[in-house]
Amino acid sequence: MDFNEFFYLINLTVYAFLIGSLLLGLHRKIMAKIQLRPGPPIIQYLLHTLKFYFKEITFPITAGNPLYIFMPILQIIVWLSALILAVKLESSLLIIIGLYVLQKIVEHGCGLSSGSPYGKLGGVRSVFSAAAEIPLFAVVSTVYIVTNSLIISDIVSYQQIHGPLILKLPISAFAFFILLVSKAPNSPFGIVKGKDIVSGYLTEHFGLLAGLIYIGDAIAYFVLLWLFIAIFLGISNIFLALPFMILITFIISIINGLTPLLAPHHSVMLQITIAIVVLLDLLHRVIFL
Amino acid sequence: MFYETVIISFIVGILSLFAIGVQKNNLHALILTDLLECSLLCIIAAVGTDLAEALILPGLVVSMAEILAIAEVLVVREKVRGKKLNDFKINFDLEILRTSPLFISIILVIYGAILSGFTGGAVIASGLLYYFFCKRVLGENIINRVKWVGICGFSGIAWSLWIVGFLGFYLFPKYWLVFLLFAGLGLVIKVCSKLGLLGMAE
Amino acid sequence: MDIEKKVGIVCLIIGMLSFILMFITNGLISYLFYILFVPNILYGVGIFIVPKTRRKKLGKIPFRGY
Amino acid sequence: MIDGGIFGIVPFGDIIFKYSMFSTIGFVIAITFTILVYLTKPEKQLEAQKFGEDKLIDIPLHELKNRRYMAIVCGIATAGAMLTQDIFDFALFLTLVGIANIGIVSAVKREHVLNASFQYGLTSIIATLPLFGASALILAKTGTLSILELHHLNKNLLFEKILYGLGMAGETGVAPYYAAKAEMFRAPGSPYILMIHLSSLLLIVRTVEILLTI
Repeated sequence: MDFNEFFYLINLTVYAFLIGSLLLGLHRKIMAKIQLRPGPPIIQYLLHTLKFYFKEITFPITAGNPLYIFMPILQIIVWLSALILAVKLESSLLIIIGLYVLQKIVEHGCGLSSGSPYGKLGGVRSVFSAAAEIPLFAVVSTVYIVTNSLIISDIVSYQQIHGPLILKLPISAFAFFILLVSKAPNSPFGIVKGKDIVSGYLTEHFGLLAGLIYIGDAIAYFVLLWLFIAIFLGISNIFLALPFMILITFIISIINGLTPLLAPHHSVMLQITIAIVVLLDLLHRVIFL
Repeated sequence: MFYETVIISFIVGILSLFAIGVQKNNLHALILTDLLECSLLCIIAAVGTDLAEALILPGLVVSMAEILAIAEVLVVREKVRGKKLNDFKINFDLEILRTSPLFISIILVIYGAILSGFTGGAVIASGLLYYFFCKRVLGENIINRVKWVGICGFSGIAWSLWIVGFLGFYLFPKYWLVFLLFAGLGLVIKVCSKLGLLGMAE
Repeated sequence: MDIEKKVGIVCLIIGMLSFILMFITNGLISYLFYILFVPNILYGVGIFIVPKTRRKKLGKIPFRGY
Repeated sequence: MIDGGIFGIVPFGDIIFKYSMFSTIGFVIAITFTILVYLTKPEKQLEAQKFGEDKLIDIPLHELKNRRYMAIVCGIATAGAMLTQDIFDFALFLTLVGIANIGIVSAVKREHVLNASFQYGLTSIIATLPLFGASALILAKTGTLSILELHHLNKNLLFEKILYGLGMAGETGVAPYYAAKAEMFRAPGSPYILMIHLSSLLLIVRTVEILLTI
């Protein structure tokens, strides 16, 4: 790697972080407007991250080190590698899904390693909500059957010839969109961070570690939005994708602002229902097409 | 015959699933899973090639290991619950238990030594097991007489003999007969001592 | 020195090493070092610039704290 | 194209390891976590009590060593499952991970955890039927078990694939079966419990890759 590439990577990382955190701020603003509050400024998420990064900390004596410290670092590692594999290299979709699955490990590990009962509950709920991954695999299989490849650049070039995939695979696109909704803050599927268990897996991660997790979350939001736009709309350029990202954030925040938090089993049942629908779609495509 | 075997195995599997679902007693459910394993082995065996024969052994080992692990979990759970596990106290006082074991086990050991290899080890081990079980039923304590750890170590050394034979097969193909005998000897001792240990387990 | 600072030093070392190795290697491995470099440096620098805690009982956090 | 380009193939007789981008990343993750689990001391668990103060639970050393050993076995089996190129080997690795999972939890002397691990064990035994059955049916239909070979054969293996997927779901304890497994996660001892989750997630992704390839 030479310096040009290094600066490109740094730029990409900072760009993803800034756009992700601004979009999350926008998300919060729109939700506030829906609920007839003025709401915080759009840069609030960014300010939060910086504030937490410079805050004094003390580590709980119940924590299991070094896992406790490694988990926020892993969060950034996971989403940075997803960013590079997806945006820079346009590599296999399945690898990125695998990295997304590691996000569950981060949630579970954060919750468990702190030793707090709330964190543990958050971790157990994250295991429960693993049902959200099944539609994801079905989506991947459906995309593979249609395009005959899982490399993102191939999928994008397929769409330049045949038109966007969202018209051909509406059910899969819907399932992926539900995934985006469940990843956004304050979503109806956000049982992992529900306010009934204080803040779920983040309960005992504060100060610097919370700052690191926030950085990872911002990059994650950017990557997932980019993935949706690249796979189902066929736009892989990060600047051209920006208006679509804002549009999708707008839709997600309207959904999140209007719906209450579901109970854990309701959330899981809803996700399993979606999974069954997508699996039936997949089976139909395998047998008849 | 392939399709019939597979279909019947699946039917057996599904029926045993129903049985497990109906069953309330945990121990019975565990025993019924063994039936499921049998139908699994039947499906593999139905293929009927050399490769299938090679696949049965790992499948069998894995399923046995799983059943052993879960049985252990069950025992620990009952202990944690504070239940006292009742002993198996029935008076077996048959004459054949005193007279037959030495004779039958000697015959089996000699026959196994002639067979050699894996099968021979299994035959020897069945002779040893018969002997040990008969003695234990009569209430004689064998564990004090024979050192458990010593036999374990013996089995390990025999296993390394088998490995030496196996490696020699690749390295010195000229002397294949010697190494074949090495491997056969190692295997027969390993299998018989390992399986024979079962008879002394508490 | 508590364990967090120790981990911070280890993270700084890993970050520096991967910064150097990043420019030596090529291809996917250099990306791997980049991925290791960013979070380790972030944690390693962060743990040394946060202010010292003024809490009396270290480790016993207020929330449900033990 | 599924796994993002092959770096190299290492054949050990009939056991073939393939280093593609996907399998390498999975392998590295599994090994990293195994090392981390070896290094980490378990957290002290706070249990909320019905009456009075919270209780701090300590785990004795002998219980801990058993669990660490099982967790390492689990990690190594996961790493092997990432690289193997044989359907039957993969099924064996899956069941090995299942046994290791039971082993990790069964050292905890608590009734609800043991109960959950017993139920999970029953599920995983039952799941071996579709898993091994599917691989035997694939062997009967195509005459080979190698994934690299099956990729070129282009046979219709839909029924076997569904069976294989069902077996994987039971063995790793995903969606329809997870009820017992989620209960297992309430045992104290974070790094070891985490290994159960990690191995099952990695194996699911790998199974999807295999099912798409063959």
